[in-house]
Amino acid sequence: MSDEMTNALRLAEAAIFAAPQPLSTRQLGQLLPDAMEAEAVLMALVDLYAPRGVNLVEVGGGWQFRTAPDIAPYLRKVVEVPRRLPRVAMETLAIIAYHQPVTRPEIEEMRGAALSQVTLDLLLENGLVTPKGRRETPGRPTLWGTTPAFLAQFGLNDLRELPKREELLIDPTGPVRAQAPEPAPREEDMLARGDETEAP
Amino acid sequence: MSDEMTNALRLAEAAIFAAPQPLSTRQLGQLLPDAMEAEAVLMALVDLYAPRGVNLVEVGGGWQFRTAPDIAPYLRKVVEVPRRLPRVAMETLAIIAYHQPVTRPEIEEMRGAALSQVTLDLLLENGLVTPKGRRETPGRPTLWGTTPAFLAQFGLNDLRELPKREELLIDPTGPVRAQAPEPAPREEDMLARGDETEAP
Amino acid sequence: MEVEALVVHLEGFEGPLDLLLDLARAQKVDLAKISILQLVEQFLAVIEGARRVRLELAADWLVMAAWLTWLKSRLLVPELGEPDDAETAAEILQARLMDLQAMRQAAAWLGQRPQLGWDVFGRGVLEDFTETDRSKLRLEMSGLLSAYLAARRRAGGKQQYRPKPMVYFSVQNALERIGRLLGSLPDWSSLEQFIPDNVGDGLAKRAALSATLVAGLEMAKHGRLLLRQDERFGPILVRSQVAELEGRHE
Repeated sequence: MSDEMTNALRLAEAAIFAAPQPLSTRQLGQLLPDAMEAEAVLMALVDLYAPRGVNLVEVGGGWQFRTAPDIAPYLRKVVEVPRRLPRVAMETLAIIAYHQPVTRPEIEEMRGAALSQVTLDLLLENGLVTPKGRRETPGRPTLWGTTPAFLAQFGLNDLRELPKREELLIDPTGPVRAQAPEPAPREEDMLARGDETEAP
Repeated sequence: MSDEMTNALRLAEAAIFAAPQPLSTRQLGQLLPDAMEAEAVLMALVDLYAPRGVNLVEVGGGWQFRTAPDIAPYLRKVVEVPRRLPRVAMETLAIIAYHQPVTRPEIEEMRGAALSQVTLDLLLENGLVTPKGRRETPGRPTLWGTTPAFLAQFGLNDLRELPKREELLIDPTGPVRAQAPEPAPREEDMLARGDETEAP
Repeated sequence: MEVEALVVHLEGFEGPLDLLLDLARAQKVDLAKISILQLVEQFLAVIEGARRVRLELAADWLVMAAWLTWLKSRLLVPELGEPDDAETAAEILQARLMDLQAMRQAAAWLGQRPQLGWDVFGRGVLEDFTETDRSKLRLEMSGLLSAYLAARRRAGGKQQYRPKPMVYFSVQNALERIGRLLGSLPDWSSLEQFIPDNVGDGLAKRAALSATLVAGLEMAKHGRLLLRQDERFGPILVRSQVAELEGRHE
């Protein structure tokens, strides 16, 4: 490896380590000497850290170091872990993520049940949702949307990384496979993922 | 390197990375498989990270990752947090802007409060106001006016770009008129009305 | 015992739509192909079972049950109403179930991702390389203008206009005065005579006149005096009721 690359890697890893938020490729580019391409440095860094206990991942529109997922059980002894979000909160969060900006009555209509203050508070406390102005209709209801912390929390780079609604509708419990009009490869992916997660 | 050592290093680096406080050798020892000596793992990790942009260092009775000292200067970032002028200074500045050239007693009269030297000094230090000669009256009081820096601060090309006083909904004569002791015309009005309606 | 279990079961659901979705999924077919009729019957059976044990079922469950009963009747006997109605309603129900199903899948998808703070961890300690530069000023036009307004208003506010309190001859005063003077007037006398001389002119005088008139009317109502006006806009005359009675006796 060239000295230039070694230095660029050192600088990049230090910058990403030190940044309180994910560091974007552009921000990194500004730190690096002109000749170095941020993209190439990042790819090298990802490879370098892939086998290690700390990995470099792309989240929330930037790059951040995260502990390797397989180590989590051991780390929970050292790091305090908050309680997982209950199902109601996860469903509400999904509705907000997919339908934002969305009002509380709209969320309630989609879930067919009232949204408790506890649930909303929980999402707010975790910084996952935030008010996004008001709808200019009578009563001017508050509109809700997800935050950058939501992306960071779930390791998403972008809201577009959420699976499409059509992909979600494929019900792994039903004989849908043959009927779905989706292009085959993606469907297979989704089904595979769906099968893993669908724990009734 | 043995698989066992590789895993111990992964676990140790993840734990030190994620821990909110420096991780002590003893804490690390509790995380590692019995056979592994924490001391040895730490030394290996120190060596591993020594040439990198992030180093493992012993601080406050434990171990922590820190940005390599030679890289820190590149990461230093200056954040400008502009000050705001105190309310009193803002009011004084506004009065000077609208009424220049104006004497200190006039400012005090318009604000309805004494003007402290501290406030005037603050405006002078920031180059927002400047003396503009003296008024040729007894005592020859200094006249104050705004500077080009004042215009630049507010993005004005010209003092005439300030909104007109009349547009600001101040009625400068308002309080004075209200001060008049006898609302005579109004009383006449009432009497006239009384005449029409009062039919004994 | 079995019915008790059913109630507990019902409370495990997040509202009627949640139960409906669960029932629909139990049909083991694509949500788009479920039998709405079968679904409705199952739902109503569950609600009926729950009601047998406990009447106080939450309102939204009963509203849903009522709506589904209507839907069932239309689906069974479409010629009763406009068949389109029932079809549309069934489609809406289906669409809502599919929406909820999609969102549930989305929640599951999110839930299985490694979550920050649970499954993966960020750096526990942050180094701060930022330095704060407070040498610059932040000034905004809005601040300048509001400061100007505040200063001018305050200066103006120090010379606030306060009207002189006006003390008028009140009805209470008039009642007292008429009561006191009435005995000394044996015959009809003008009401205006009861107005004190010192009330002043203009508004005060008129206020006193009104107060005296009101007091006079009040006292006449209680039978303490008589009022008389011989012609329109003529003077109002007063006489004590006692004087009147005595006059009659004479």
